[in-house]
Amino acid sequence: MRKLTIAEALREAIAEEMRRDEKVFCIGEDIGIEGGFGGAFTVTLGLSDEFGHERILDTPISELGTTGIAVGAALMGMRPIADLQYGDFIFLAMDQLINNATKLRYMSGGKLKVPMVMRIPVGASLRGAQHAQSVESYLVHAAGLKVVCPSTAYDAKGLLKTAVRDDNPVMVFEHKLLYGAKGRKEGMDARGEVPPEEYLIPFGVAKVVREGGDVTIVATLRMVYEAILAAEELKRASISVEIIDPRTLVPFDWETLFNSLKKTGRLVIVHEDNLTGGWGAEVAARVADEAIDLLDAPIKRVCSYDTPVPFSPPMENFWVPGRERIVKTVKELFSS
Amino acid sequence: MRKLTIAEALREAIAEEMRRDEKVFCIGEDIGIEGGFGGAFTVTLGLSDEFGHERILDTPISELGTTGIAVGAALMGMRPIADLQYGDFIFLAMDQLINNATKLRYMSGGKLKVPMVMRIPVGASLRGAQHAQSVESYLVHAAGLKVVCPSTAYDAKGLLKTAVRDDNPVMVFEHKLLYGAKGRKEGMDARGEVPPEEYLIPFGVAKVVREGGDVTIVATLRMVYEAILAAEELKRASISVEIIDPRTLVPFDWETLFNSLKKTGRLVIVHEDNLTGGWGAEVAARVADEAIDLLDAPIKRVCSYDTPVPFSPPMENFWVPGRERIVKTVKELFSS
Amino acid sequence: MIKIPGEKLIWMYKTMLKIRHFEDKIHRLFLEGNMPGTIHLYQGQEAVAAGVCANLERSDVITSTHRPHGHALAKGVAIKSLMAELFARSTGCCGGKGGSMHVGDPDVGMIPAIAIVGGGIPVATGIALAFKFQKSKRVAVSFFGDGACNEGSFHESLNMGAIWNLPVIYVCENNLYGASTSIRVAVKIRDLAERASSYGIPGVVVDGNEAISVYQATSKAVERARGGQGPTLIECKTYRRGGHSRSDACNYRDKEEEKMWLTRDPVVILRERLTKDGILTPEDSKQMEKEIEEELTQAIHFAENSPWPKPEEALEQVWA
Amino acid sequence: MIKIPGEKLIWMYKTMLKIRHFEDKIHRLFLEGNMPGTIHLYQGQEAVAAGVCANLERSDVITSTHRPHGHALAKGVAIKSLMAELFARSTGCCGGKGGSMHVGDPDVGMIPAIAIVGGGIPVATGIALAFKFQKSKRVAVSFFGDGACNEGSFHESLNMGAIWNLPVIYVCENNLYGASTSIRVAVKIRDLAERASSYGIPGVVVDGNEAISVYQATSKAVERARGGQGPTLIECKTYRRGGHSRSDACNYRDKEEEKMWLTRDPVVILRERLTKDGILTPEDSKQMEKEIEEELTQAIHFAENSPWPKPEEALEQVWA
Ligand SMILES: Cc1ncc(C[n+]2csc(CCOP(=O)(O)OP(=O)(O)O)c2C)c(N)n1
Ligand SMILES: Cc1ncc(C[n+]2csc(CCOP(=O)(O)OP(=O)(O)O)c2C)c(N)n1
Ligand SMILES: [Mg+2]
Ligand SMILES: [Mg+2]
Repeated sequence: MRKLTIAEALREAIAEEMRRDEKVFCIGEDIGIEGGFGGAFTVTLGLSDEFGHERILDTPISELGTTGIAVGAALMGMRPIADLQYGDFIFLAMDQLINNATKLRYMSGGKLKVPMVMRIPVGASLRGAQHAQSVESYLVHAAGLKVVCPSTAYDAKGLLKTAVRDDNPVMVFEHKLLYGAKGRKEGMDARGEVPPEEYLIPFGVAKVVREGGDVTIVATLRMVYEAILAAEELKRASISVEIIDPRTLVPFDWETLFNSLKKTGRLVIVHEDNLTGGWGAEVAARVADEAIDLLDAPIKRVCSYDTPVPFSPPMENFWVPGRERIVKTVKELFSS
Repeated sequence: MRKLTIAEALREAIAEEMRRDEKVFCIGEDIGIEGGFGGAFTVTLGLSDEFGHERILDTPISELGTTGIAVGAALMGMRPIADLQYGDFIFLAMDQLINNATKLRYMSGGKLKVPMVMRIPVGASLRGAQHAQSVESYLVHAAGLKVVCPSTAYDAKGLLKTAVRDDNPVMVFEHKLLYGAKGRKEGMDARGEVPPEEYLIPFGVAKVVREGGDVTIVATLRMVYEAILAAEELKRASISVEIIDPRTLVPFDWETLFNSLKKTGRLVIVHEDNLTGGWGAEVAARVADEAIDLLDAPIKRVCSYDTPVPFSPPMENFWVPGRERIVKTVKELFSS
Repeated sequence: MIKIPGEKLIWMYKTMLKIRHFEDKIHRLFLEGNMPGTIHLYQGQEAVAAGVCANLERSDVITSTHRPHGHALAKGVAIKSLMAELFARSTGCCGGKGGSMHVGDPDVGMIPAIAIVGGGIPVATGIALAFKFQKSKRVAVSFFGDGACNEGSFHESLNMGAIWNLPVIYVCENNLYGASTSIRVAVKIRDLAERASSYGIPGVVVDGNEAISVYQATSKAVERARGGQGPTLIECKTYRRGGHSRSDACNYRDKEEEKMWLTRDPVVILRERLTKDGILTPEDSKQMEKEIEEELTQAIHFAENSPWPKPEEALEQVWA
Repeated sequence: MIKIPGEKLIWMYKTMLKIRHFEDKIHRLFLEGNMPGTIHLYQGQEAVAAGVCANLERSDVITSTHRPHGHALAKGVAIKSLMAELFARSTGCCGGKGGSMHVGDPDVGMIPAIAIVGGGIPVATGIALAFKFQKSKRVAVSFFGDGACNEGSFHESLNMGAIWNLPVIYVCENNLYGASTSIRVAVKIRDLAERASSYGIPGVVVDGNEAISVYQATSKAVERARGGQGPTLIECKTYRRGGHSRSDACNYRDKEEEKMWLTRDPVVILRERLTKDGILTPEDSKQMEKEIEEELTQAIHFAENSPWPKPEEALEQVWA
């Protein structure tokens, strides 16, 4: 079957949805300029050729305003896909997301809806403290947003299409190092098979990336690949790892997780967002509430440290959770 | 000893610090206008008489700008105390807090510091969805901020003074229903004894509000009072409750919590911020990692629901975690 | 100058009267403890809501602020459902979920009011973008205060409304104060409408206590908007007759200034004008007031006898 | 017109030359894979950094953007420590924590560059507020691009700078594009300096490729600022000689426009002017270039031979 990068898969999802429904449009900085980049990561490259500049709408640099504009357009039945360029800029747009997008339906007594998508690139990639943050956890906490984190081209396409059709605000997180072809980092070939036929992936259905019986690792985005590398290494130490990629953080597929824990009794959560108050805490807390009896060991989290993202490669490498920290953490669970 | 409301205690703390150090100043909307309100909750009322309008600096309605101005002034050695009027407006200011206040020291290789305080009123008080949110958890997740949540007049004064002297950005959360004299809600007399002599309260030292042996409740702000009411009721059911008010969420006093769990083996976390991804998840996750052996029961959280804050009293009352839900949750821990 | 049809003038007058009586009543009910929460009243600014909305169709859409009752009444939100919302009942226009600061009704073209200062301006701009996409002739109107003009959202929105020629009208109700803060200390310019030039759109200043002036300016702006010529910023100079919220005694306002403005009552100004022009008789006005009072009495009765929302309803209507 | 002392002119020229050579070198090193991350280069805009900073004291403070190398060199950040930062070494001006987008050095009056578009404008305003509090004569300067003028932070900051008469200078480097987006589609006005009128402060347009014009305008603005008369917005019309970042080929730029601007090289313009005025000889210039090249070689040597930060240093310098 043909292989696509995540960027290509997302582009295809957008194009298909725009063809299907004329209410769908894209809005963002540098997304459709002739001779430009197609967004910071080429996702919308070429789309204005087919859909024109009205539906691939380039904006000034005004994140708060454009987010509010997306909200307003969605209220009137449009289906905006807003491109945030870098997740770090979400802090400029949060008022419109949290005070309006999540609340206008509620405040209207259920009369309105806000069917908008925001695409949010995250992850450290040697760009320093303000173009590197993983910001999923803030939006997991903001009640009323759905949160999507695809780690493969197949998932990216199917989940983005579902996001566009969802009647609620949906935040789609995309990892910068996963967009392109392979080779940016060891073990991270996010290029994958994508069938030419249309398909959708429902929210709230986790994927068991790898089956195993000794320990469950929950990971998203780039961390799925680090977990796979760790699992290979742990296999050599005779530890069998089950890897779950929840794919959507809101809604979260608790059933798949709890079923896995029934087998393994051990849980390690891995995310690139920083430790304290990250979404891994929520996963741990739910398990410690609803499934604590399944546990044979403490719940571990392998996350980035509670610091800004450092620039220099040795520090960034250390900061981003990786195979070694995962291996070490898992092994500790078996040594005590 | 004389009794003060929290508003009075905070006002006294600000005045003392401003007298002590001329680098301290207040900045915010409606804080010092002649004939005005002294901020939305009277905390700065009258202070411009003593300190003048330059040091009690009224601003236009520009949260992002004023927060950035506070950051800039702090970089040059001033010690701004920014008043946010309502916690809900934090979403406009987050870029300056998270992208600048927490990072400029780091990015400067340790040369700079950002000694600013932000005072942030939170809590539902019948004002509807956009003047009611508890937003502590967002800032707990933002690495590089200290997070303070005083529940009594004594703590409010001592902690705010410490905040002003801290060389880092400190977020001080104040609950709207606790500012005034008693009577706004049953059991909530936040008026308390405050010695006239100067004192400071260090960060990271929890307060055991009530000792008990069967279950540990961790709660902040208004929830401390709900926990006390619940404890009274549970006492009648022969359940002895220990209540811990961490007072600062960052840094967090894990030792006091773990020591309590050694006695009780049971943990219930109560906060008004909504459940998913709230700071309670972090507390649960840490315990499930570092102290899981101390647990005799699942970790429970009693939090507001994952919805916007509803306006109508029956709904708001239901939404805010209160004595009944706490009692019910604790009892469940003993019935299984 | 557009000639305003008689029935429009009467509609404006009646709308202003309705707002005035509504707000006066609410104020009393609030002080008597019948209503939970807080309120921001609109007395003194009636000419703005009425003068603007007289130009709008039901299908046009407005955004509003923490001070939304007047906009709601002028845009046609049913008085009963408005009253019930303030009484926090399930029959309220937001089902009791919104309260005073969030009243609205999408069915008549009012988004629930957005109480974050400036927060409605981008939303209205987005609504206008949808209208442009949909090739409809509808327009969006954003009401906001002088205080909102210093928010980033104002700046970003007006610029985008301008560059895309969106059918949106930005109505700044400059009542000279943002809460206790005088606009004179919040900006260094005389007229907020001057800011339109930063975006390359027309900015006009009108006497916001003169319904007819507001109408005229809006009429032109609506024509521009419907004609695809883009947005207009209209600054209406006006004044709150009362406090910012609840029991504010306005001690921060200059007493001379207050006196001057209070004599310029927009309801009286329009009444005198219409009477002079022979469009309205004192009897007509009396009759209107009577009808309004009756409607209000009924609305209060309706609200007071409406059920409270069930606590668990708090969990509904989050997700579509 | 202020008469500019000869040594200032020479300083400006040398600074511009230094920036040009530095950026050209960096570009090559980057393409050869010697530097991690991304870069935004400053060639073409040298007259702005030099013309502005020639008016500043070491104790004055600037904020900068994602395109900060020129500002850093002009404000006096040591070339070695700048180079080492780009090489991500522990001897870099940010200890390797910042990288290209965050270079700075508080010791010479440069806050680490803020790469959030518009994010430095409020910070500079706050710095100026501190200076006012401290009754010092220092001034703050915020450099930002044309794109930043559409951010809410621009609007809110200029307004507050204005109302409090702060000693801050807002320098907009209008290089006609924000990334790939032409300012012509991002705003509907001709000059961004027009926006100053929204805040009641002076706005001036200068040829940003003419160091002398930039100097003159800044000189006046600094005088105003130090004299307590408040901020100025200076729009410098200029042009990037290269791409927005890394290997951008600028296919979105009109080739005619590009050609026109590329002939207007700010380094050449100043060189010719100074030569004509007899302040500089071709030999002087050659000598300067030689010195700069030597300094650069040394800086690269220094950087390449500097240690990498230890991984665990990532955990330090979060808390004061
Ligand atoms: C973003 C934000 N900041 C502050 C407030 C608190 N607040 C509510 S109304 C108000 C004054 C608004 O002034 P203006 O825009 O002139 O409207 P007016 O009250 O005069 O109608 C303030 C500061 C708010 N609701 N939202
Ligand atoms: C808030 C924010 N939005 C978007 C970006 C991504 N970005 C980086 S540079 C740039 C263009 C900036 O244009 P301008 O302000 O004109 O500066 P120039 O690059 O031309 O120097 C953009 C969109 C960013 N860094 N910050
Ligand atoms: Mg006002
Ligand atoms: Mg530019």
